[in-house]
Amino acid sequence: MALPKRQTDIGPPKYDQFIPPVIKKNYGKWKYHEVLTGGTMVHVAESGDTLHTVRVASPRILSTETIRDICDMAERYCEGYLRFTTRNNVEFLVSDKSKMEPLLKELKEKKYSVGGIGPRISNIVHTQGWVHCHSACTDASGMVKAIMDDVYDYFTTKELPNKVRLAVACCVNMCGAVHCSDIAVVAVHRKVPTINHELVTKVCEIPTTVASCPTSAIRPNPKEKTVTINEEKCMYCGNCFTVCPPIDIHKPDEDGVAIVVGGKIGSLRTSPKFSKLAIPFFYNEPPRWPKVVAAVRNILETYAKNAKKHERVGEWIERIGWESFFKLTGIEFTFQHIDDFTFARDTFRTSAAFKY
Amino acid sequence: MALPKRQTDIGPPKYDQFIPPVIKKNYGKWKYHEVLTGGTMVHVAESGDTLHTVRVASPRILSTETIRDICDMAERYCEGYLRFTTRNNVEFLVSDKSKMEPLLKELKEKKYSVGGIGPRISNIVHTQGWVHCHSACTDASGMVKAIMDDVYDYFTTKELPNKVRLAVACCVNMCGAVHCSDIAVVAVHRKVPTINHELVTKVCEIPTTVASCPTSAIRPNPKEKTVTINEEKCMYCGNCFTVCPPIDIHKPDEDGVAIVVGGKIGSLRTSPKFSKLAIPFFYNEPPRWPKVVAAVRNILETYAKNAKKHERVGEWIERIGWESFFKLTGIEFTFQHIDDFTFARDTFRTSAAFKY
Amino acid sequence: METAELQEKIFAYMEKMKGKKKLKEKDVIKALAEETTEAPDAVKKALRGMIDVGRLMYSYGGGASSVEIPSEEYLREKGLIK
Amino acid sequence: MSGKYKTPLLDELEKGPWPSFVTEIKKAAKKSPMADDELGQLEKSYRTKRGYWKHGGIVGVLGYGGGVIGRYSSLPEEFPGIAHFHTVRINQTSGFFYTAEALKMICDIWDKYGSGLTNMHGSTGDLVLLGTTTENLEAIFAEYSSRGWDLGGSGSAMRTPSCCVGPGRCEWSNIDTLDITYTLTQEFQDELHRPAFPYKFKIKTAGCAVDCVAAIARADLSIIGTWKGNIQIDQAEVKKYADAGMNIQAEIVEMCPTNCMSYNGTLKINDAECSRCMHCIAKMTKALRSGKEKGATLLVGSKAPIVVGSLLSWVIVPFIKVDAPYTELKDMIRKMIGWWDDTAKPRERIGEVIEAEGMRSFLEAIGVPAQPQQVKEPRKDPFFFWEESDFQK
Amino acid sequence: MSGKYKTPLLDELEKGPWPSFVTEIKKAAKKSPMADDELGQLEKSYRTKRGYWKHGGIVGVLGYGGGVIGRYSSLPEEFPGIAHFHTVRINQTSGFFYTAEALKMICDIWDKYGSGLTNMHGSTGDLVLLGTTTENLEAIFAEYSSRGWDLGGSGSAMRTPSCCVGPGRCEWSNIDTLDITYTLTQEFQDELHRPAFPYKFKIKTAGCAVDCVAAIARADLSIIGTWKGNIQIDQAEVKKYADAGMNIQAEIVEMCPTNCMSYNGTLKINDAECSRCMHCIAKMTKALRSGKEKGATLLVGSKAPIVVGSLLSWVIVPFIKVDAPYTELKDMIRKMIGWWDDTAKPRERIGEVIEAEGMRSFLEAIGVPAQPQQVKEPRKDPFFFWEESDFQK
Ligand code: SRM
Ligand code: SRM
Ligand code: SRM
Ligand code: SRM
Ligand code: SF4
Ligand code: SF4
Ligand code: SF4
Ligand code: SF4
Ligand code: SF4
Ligand code: SF4
Ligand code: SF4
Ligand code: SF4
Repeated sequence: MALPKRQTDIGPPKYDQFIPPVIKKNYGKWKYHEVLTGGTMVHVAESGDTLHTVRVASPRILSTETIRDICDMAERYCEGYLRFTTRNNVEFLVSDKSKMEPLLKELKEKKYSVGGIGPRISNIVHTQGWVHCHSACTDASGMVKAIMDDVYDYFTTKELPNKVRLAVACCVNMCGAVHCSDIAVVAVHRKVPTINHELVTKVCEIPTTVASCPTSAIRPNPKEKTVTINEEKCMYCGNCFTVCPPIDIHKPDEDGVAIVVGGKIGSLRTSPKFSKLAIPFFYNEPPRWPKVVAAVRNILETYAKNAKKHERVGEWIERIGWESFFKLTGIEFTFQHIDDFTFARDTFRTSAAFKY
Repeated sequence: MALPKRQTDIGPPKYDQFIPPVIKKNYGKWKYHEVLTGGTMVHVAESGDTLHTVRVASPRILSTETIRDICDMAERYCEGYLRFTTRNNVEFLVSDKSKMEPLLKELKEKKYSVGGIGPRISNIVHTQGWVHCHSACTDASGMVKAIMDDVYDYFTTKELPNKVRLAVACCVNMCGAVHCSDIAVVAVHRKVPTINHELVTKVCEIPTTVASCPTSAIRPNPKEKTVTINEEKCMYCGNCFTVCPPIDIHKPDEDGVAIVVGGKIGSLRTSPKFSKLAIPFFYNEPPRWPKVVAAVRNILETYAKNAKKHERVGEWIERIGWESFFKLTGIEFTFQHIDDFTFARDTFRTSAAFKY
Repeated sequence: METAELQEKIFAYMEKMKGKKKLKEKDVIKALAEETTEAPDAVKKALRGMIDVGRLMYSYGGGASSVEIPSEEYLREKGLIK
Repeated sequence: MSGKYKTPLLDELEKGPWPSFVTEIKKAAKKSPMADDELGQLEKSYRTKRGYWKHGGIVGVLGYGGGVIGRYSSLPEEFPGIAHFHTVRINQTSGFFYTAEALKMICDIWDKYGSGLTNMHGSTGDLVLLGTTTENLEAIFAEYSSRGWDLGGSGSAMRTPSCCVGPGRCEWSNIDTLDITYTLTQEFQDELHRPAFPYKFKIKTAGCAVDCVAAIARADLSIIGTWKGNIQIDQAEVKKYADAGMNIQAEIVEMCPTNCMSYNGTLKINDAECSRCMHCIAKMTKALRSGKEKGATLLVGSKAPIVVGSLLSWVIVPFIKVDAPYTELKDMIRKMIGWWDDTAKPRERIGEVIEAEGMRSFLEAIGVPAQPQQVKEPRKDPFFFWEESDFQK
Repeated sequence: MSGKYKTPLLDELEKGPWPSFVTEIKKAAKKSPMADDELGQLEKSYRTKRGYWKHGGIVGVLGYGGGVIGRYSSLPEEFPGIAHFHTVRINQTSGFFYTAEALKMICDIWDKYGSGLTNMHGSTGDLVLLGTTTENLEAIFAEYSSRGWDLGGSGSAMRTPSCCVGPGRCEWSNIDTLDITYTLTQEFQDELHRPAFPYKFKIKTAGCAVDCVAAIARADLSIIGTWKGNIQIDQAEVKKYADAGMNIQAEIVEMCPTNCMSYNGTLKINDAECSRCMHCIAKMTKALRSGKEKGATLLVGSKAPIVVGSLLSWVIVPFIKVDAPYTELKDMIRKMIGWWDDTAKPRERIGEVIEAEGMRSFLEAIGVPAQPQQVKEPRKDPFFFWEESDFQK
C-alpha cells in the first residue's frame, strides 16, 4: 500500500482543536477551583461555567490497548476530551457534571486509580531504566511501581502537609527533575569503569572522551590510541561511557541507588531548591527494592508527622536543620554526605550555632 | 652600654600579671553587665563585686607620648590596669567606682572620645595603608578619621538598631576582617599591572609569579625570562605584585575604593555572613574622601531608619531583599555587582519570586 | 652521624641549590633525611643549630618563608663578621 | 505469540494497586513480538541487574537530524524482536490536550509499525513511541506527518517546547502558555529538526511561579508568568476561609516570605514588598487574584547535573510583556541562542557557558542591563572586572 | 627636629572630634626624625595618591625567621629617616591586658631604638612597633626578651594566637580564652619563630558564639566556646526586662533562629532545638545563662579573599572539652597542622587545602568522623566517591 505523502516542519497540531468547548469559552477566564476528593476537582469560570477533572494514575508506559480504553471512556463521559499532566497522569475533562458519577464508577470497576490531587503524592516522575536505556543503572518503572504500591493511600486519599513530589532517575543524567524533588531516587555507580582498549581505539574520539570527564580523570594514551583513568579522581558519573561505550561503567553487583530529599520547583514561600543526599546507597534489589521502599516511607512519614501545614519536605528540613533531619529519621551520616564537588565550600557549616 | 642577655622562645608574659585584683578574684565568675552610657559599662560578679569599664577611642597609631598619658591615667584611676580591645580601643578597668567621675572628667578635658559600647559604631578595624604598606591602594588611617568624624555621634551617644562594625582594607589582602563587616571600604585597582620586564628577570621567580595569579592570567615567557599578562583575565588583585614587585599594580589615577556591606561575625540569630558589594568604585580623594564618607552615612542612615531593633545590617538587607536595598539607598546596580568569580553560580537568582 | 658532619652536608646542599630554588625548611629536611637516612627530626635539629649561629638564615619574600645562606651584609649586621 | 518468556520477577510487579507497566508490556506483547522480546530481556535485566541496550548507529528520517533515538539490544540473538528498538518522538500538543479520535489514530499507526508501547509522555514533553525498526521509520513519519503530526527533537537541537495547562484550566495563569508554546514550536521548526546547536536547548513555559511544568529546573529557557500591580483581595471570601477553619495568621500571613501581609479580620497586603511568590494566592484561591498587568520573567540555564552539577534557571529578564505575536520574546530567544551558539564548546549548555564567560558577556550580547533582580545577592569578593566602556561614564 | 615638612593635606586630618593619627605622628616626630620623615612621605602620598614603600631585603633577629617586617622607603634620598622603616611585632598579652608599668617600659625601649610610633594592636593581635632600622633589631630583641617579652610571628609560620577578653570580664565565656591562648602560644614557640609551614597559620579563641575576636573570619583555627545542657532561666529577671519595656515576643522569641522559645509571662526554651546562637542570652543577660557542661567548637579555614575568595571557618569538631592542660586540644592542632604541612602547596592555607583535597581526607587524617554538624546541608549532586573501606562495612 502506498504511503501517504510526508510533510516536514509542520510542527504539532494546534492545541485549540483538542480543548473542549467549555474551555474554549472560558479560556483564561477561570476564577477558582475546588478540590473535591483526592482525585477530583472542579474549576469554576468567571462565567459560572464549571469543568470537572478526574485524575487517573498511569504507569506512563502505556499499551495502545490501554490508551484505547481510556479514549473510549473519554468519549463516553467527556465528549472525547482528555489530557495528560506534566507528571504523566491522565485527566478526564468532564464538562457535564452528571457524567462524573458513571465515569468514576467505570474507573473503579476497571481498577483505575483515581488520585494525585491536593496535598498528596502524585505520580512519580521517572524515565526509561532497563526498559529502554543503555545508560540505566537501575530500573525506573519497577522501582516506581514498588514505591507507589506502598504509598498508595497518599495518592488516593490521605493528606500530607503539602504536595510531595517523588522522582526516580535511572542514572545521573537525571532525565526527570530528580534534582529538585521532595524525595527522589537516583541510580549511582560506585566503581571506576573498565576499559575495553581495543574497542576504544576503534570507535571513540579520544579528545571528546577525555573532555567528557568532569573531574579530568581521563588522560589520553596517544601511543596506544586509547585512554587511561585516574582511579583517585573518578567519581563514576558515567559521562565517559555516554560518549565512548567501550568504557563500561556497569557493575551489576556494585551498582545501586541513592536517595535525595528536600528539593522543590515552585517559588511559593521559599525559593526552588535542589534535592540533597539523604542515603548514599542501596543495592539494586529487583523486583521490588524493599529497602528503598522502606526508606522512602520512613522519610515520608517522618515528614508527615513533623512538618507544619503547607511546608514542603525541604522547607521542613530547613526549618529544623539537617542535623535534626538525620536524628529524626535515624539515617546515618557518612563521608559521602559531605560535598566534595565544585560547590562543596558553600555547603560547609560556617557558624558556631547548630544543633547537636 | 652592654645589651642585656637575649632570651628566645619565652613567649609573651602570662596574662595573670596584668589583670586587676577584682578580675583575679572574680575570674570566670561574672554574672551580668549593664551598659551605663555610650562608653561606660559595669560588670557585676557572682560575688557582687563590680568592675567599671570606660572605653576610649584610639586612632590605633599611637605615639609613645599618648601611651604614657593613658598609662598615667590608668595609674591615677585604675591602679595601673588597662586593656585594649579587639577593635583597638583603650579600656580603663576601674575597680573603684568612685574613680569613674574623675577619670571621665580628665578624659573629657583632654578631649579623649568615650564611646563604642552598646548598639553603636565602634572603632573602624583598619590596617597600614600608605603609612607603612607597600601593597596599599589607599590610606586606611585617613579614611577612618574622615568617616569617624562624620559618624562620631553614633560612637559616643546615638543608638542604632544594633552594633555596626565598620572596616577599611587598604588592599584586597584585607588584613582586617573587612570580608565580614556591616559596612566596609576596600581599596581596589582597576587596571592591568604594568610589567618592568628587566627587573622581573632579575628579582622574580617565574613559576611562583605564574602560580600567584588566581585567574591564570599570567603566562611565562621563558625566552625572555619574564612573564606576560592576559588582559582579558586579569582582575587587578595585585597578588602578582606581592610575589614579584616589578609587576606594578599601582595606578594612582585609576585606583580607588569599593564599599561592601552586610557582613557579620557572630552566630547570633543568623549565621556569620560575608560582606557583599554595594558600590564598586570611588576615586581616592584624600585627605577626606568626601564621597566615600557620604556613601557610608547614606547606607548607615537608611539602615537606622528601616531596620528592626537587634537587626544587623546584613540581617536587615536579607529580610527586605537586595533589590530593596538598592532601591532604598538609591545606589545604582552595575555589571560589577554580578559575581563572576568562582562561586558566581550560587549568587544568581533561581526563583521567580523577587521584588521589582 | 655526627651533628657537625650532618651540618656540613646540609651546607653543601644549600650551596648546590643556591639561586636555583627557594627552599623551605621542610624541603631541606626532606632532602637531607633522604640523602643521609638520618631521622627528619635530627636534620631539623642540626639545621636549627646552623640558623641559631647565623650559618644559615630564614628569609622571606613573595609572601613565603625560606632558608638561605646569609649574605655578608647580614653577617656583618649581626656582628658575626667584621 | 505472547508468553514466550517466563517472567517470575516481573510478575511480582503486577501485584499491588498501582497500575503495572508489566501488565502494559504484556498487553502489547499479545500483539507484538517486539514487545514480547522486550519483556523477556527486561526479565533478564531483573535477574542480572543490568540493562542490555546499545546506542550507536545513525537512525532517522530523511532530512531531519532528530526525533528518533536509535536503540539496539546487545543480545540480538537471544531477543531478535528487539534487535532494533528505536523510539520515535512525536511532538505533543500544547498542554497535552487530546481528543480520543486523535489518540486512537496515533495508536492505530503505531500498532502497524511499532511495538504498541508508548510513553505518555516523555520527560521533555514528547509523545514517545517505544520500539520500532530502522526500516519502518520513513513509513511512520509519512503516516503521522500526513495527518498533521510532526517529530520532536533530539540531539544538539532545539527540543520540543512544553508548558503547563495554563489558561486552559487554571485561574492563576498570567500568560497564554499554550499559545506561546505552540507559537515557539512553530517558530523554531528548523532548529528543532536540524541539529545545528552546540548541544540541546529546551524551552518550558509556566503560567505562574507555581511552575507546574518544572520549567525552572529543566529548561534552558524558562518562561514564567507573573504580574505587576496589586493583588486583588475579596475580603468576603477571606472571611469564608476563616469561617471554614483556616488559620489565616499561621497558614498565610506567617508563611508569606516577605512578611508583607497582615490580618485582623481583614487581610492587608503591602504590595510593594510582595515578591509574587504565589503562596497566598494558591492557598486562598477564591479570595485572592494576581495583579492586572501581565507578563513573564525569563530565566535561563537549568539542566541536569552532568557535567558541572545541576543548575536551576537564573533570572535574566525580570519582566517582559508576552502577547501575541510574541515578537519581542522571539527576538530575545534568537539573541540568546545566537550568543550561545557563537560562544559554546561542543556539548556545553547555555547555563554552563554563561557561568564560564560571566553573566555580563551574556547580558550585553542580548541587550539586557544589570538589575538587582538577577541576583540573590551581589558578589562578595572584591575581584571585579572593568571594561573600557565603564571608564567613559 | 620636627616640623621639617609642610603638611597641608594631613593637617586637614587633625580637625574633627575623632582622635587623629596625624597628631600622633606629629607627637612622635617631635622626638624622632624617622617619624618626621614618615610624616613627610605620607603627605606626599596624599598628594600623589600612592604609597612609597618597598618590601624585600631580609631582616630579622638571629635564629628567628619572623617577627620583623622589612620595609624601605622607595624614596630614601628624599626621606632618609625612613630608608629603613621596619616593624617589630611583639607578642601581646592574652586579652590585651597591661599594666601601666609594663607599657611604659615598652615605650621607653621603643623611644630609644625606634620611631616612637606603635600600633596598639596589629590585626593579628601583636603589639606592633612601627619603624626601626636593621641595625637596631638585635638590640631591640635583647632589651625586650630580657624583660620577658618575645617577638610575634610573620612569614610561613604559626602566628601570634589571640582571643577575646573571655573570663577576664565577660559573663558569657564558656572557656578560658586567656589561658588557652597563653598556653598555645607557649606550646608553639618553635613554630611561631621558625617558619617551617607552607604558609601562615592563625589561631583565635572566642569564649562564645558572639565571637568578639572575629575568630570565625580570620583564623585558620577558630576555637569558639559553647555548652551542652539547658539554658538556665531566671523568670524573675525575665519579668524585670518585660517591666522595663522590652518586647520579649518581638525582640527575643521571634528572633530566635530555631523558634524554640515561647513567652507568655514565663519564658520557655525547648533546649533540644536550641542552636546556642547566643541571641537571647546576649539581649537578656541578667535572666539567661548558658548550660553547665562547657566546651568548644573547633572550626577551621577562614582567611582573606586572596586567592580563592574569602573563607569563613568550617565546623570540624562540634564539641570538644577544653580544660587545662589542654592535651586533647594540642594533639588535635598538631594533627591538623601535620596533615596540612604534608599536603599543601607553598602559600596554600589550610582551608584551601581542605577544599582542594576534600573534607574527608582531612577528617580521616585527624580522626574525626563525619557528622551533620559539619555541613549546612548535604551534597546535592550525585557524584560521590567511595573508598575500599566503605565496601567492607
Ligand atoms: C495538572 C498540573 C499541570 C499540568 O499542566 O499538567 C497541575 C495542576 C495544578 N496545580 Fe500544580 N500541577 C501539576 C504539576 C505541578 C508541578 C510540577 C511537577 O510536579 O513536576 C508542581 C511543582 C512542584 C514543586 O514545587 O516541586 C506543582 C505545584 C503546585 C503547587 C505548589 C505546592 C506548594 O505549595 O509548594 C500548587 C498550589 C497548591 O497546591 O496549593 C499547585 C496547584 C495546582 C492547581 C490547583 C492549579 C489550578 O488552579 O488549576 C492544579 C490542580 C492541583 C492539583 O493537582 O493538586 N501545583 N504542580 C500538573 C499535575 C501533575 C500531576 O499529575 O500530579
Ligand atoms: C571588648 C570586646 C572584646 C575584647 O576582647 O576586646 C567586646 C566586648 C563585649 N561584647 Fe563584643 N566585644 C568586642 C568585639 C566584638 C566583635 C568583634 C569585632 O567587632 O571585630 C563582635 C562581632 C561583630 C560581628 O558579629 O560582626 C562583637 C559582637 C558582640 C555582640 C553581637 C551583636 C549582635 O547582636 O550581632 C554582642 C551582644 C550584644 O551586643 O548584645 C557583644 C557583647 C559584648 C559584651 C557585652 C560582652 C560582655 O558581656 O562583656 C562586651 C561589651 C559590649 C560592648 O562593647 O558593647 N559583642 N563584639 C570587643 C570590643 C571591640 C570594640 O572596641 O568595640
Ligand atoms: C526519553 C527521555 C526520558 C523519558 O523516558 O522520558 C530521555 C532519554 C534519554 N536522555 Fe534525557 N531524556 C528525556 C528528557 C530529559 C530531561 C527532562 C526534560 O527535558 O525536561 C533531562 C533533564 C533536563 C536537561 O536537559 O538537563 C534530560 C537529561 C539528559 C542528559 C543530561 C544532559 C545535561 O546537559 O546534563 C543526557 C545526556 C546526554 O545528553 O548525553 C540525556 C540523554 C538521554 C538519552 C538520549 C541517553 C543517551 O545518551 O542515549 C536517553 C535515551 C533513552 C532512551 O532509551 O530512549 N538526557 N533528559 C526524555 C525525552 C523524551 C521527550 O522527548 O519527551
Ligand atoms: C600588620 C598587619 C596589618 C595591621 O596593620 O594590623 C598586616 C600587614 C601585612 N599583611 Fe596582613 N597584616 C596583618 C593581619 C592580617 C590579617 C588579620 C588577622 O591576622 O587576624 C589578615 C586576614 C586573615 C588572614 O590571615 O587571611 C591578613 C591577610 C594578609 C594577606 C592575605 C593572606 C591570605 O591568605 O589571603 C597577605 C598577603 C600575603 O600573605 O602575602 C598579607 C600580607 C601582609 C603584609 C605582610 C604585606 C606584604 O606582603 O608584605 C603586610 C605588611 C604591612 C606592613 O607594612 O607592615 N596579610 N593580614 C597585621 C598583622 C599585625 C600583627 O601581627 O598583629
Ligand atoms: S536517566 Fe539515564 S538511564 Fe534514565 S533515561 Fe535518562 S539517560 Fe537513560
Ligand atoms: S565515570 Fe565519570 S568521572 Fe569516571 S572517568 Fe568516566 S567521566 Fe570521568
Ligand atoms: S590590607 Fe593590604 S595594604 Fe593594607 S596592610 Fe594589609 S597588605 Fe598592606
Ligand atoms: S593583578 Fe591579579 S589577576 Fe592580574 S595578573 Fe596579577 S595576579 Fe593575576
Ligand atoms: S504553573 Fe501556574 S498557571 Fe500553570 S498550571 Fe500551575 S498554577 Fe496554573
Ligand atoms: S504572593 Fe507571596 S510574597 Fe506576595 S503577599 Fe502572597 S505570600 Fe506574600
Ligand atoms: S566572644 Fe563571648 S565570651 Fe568572648 S567577650 Fe565576646 S561575648 Fe564574651
Ligand atoms: S541561644 Fe539562640 S537558638 Fe538558643 S534559645 Fe536563645 S535565641 Fe534561640
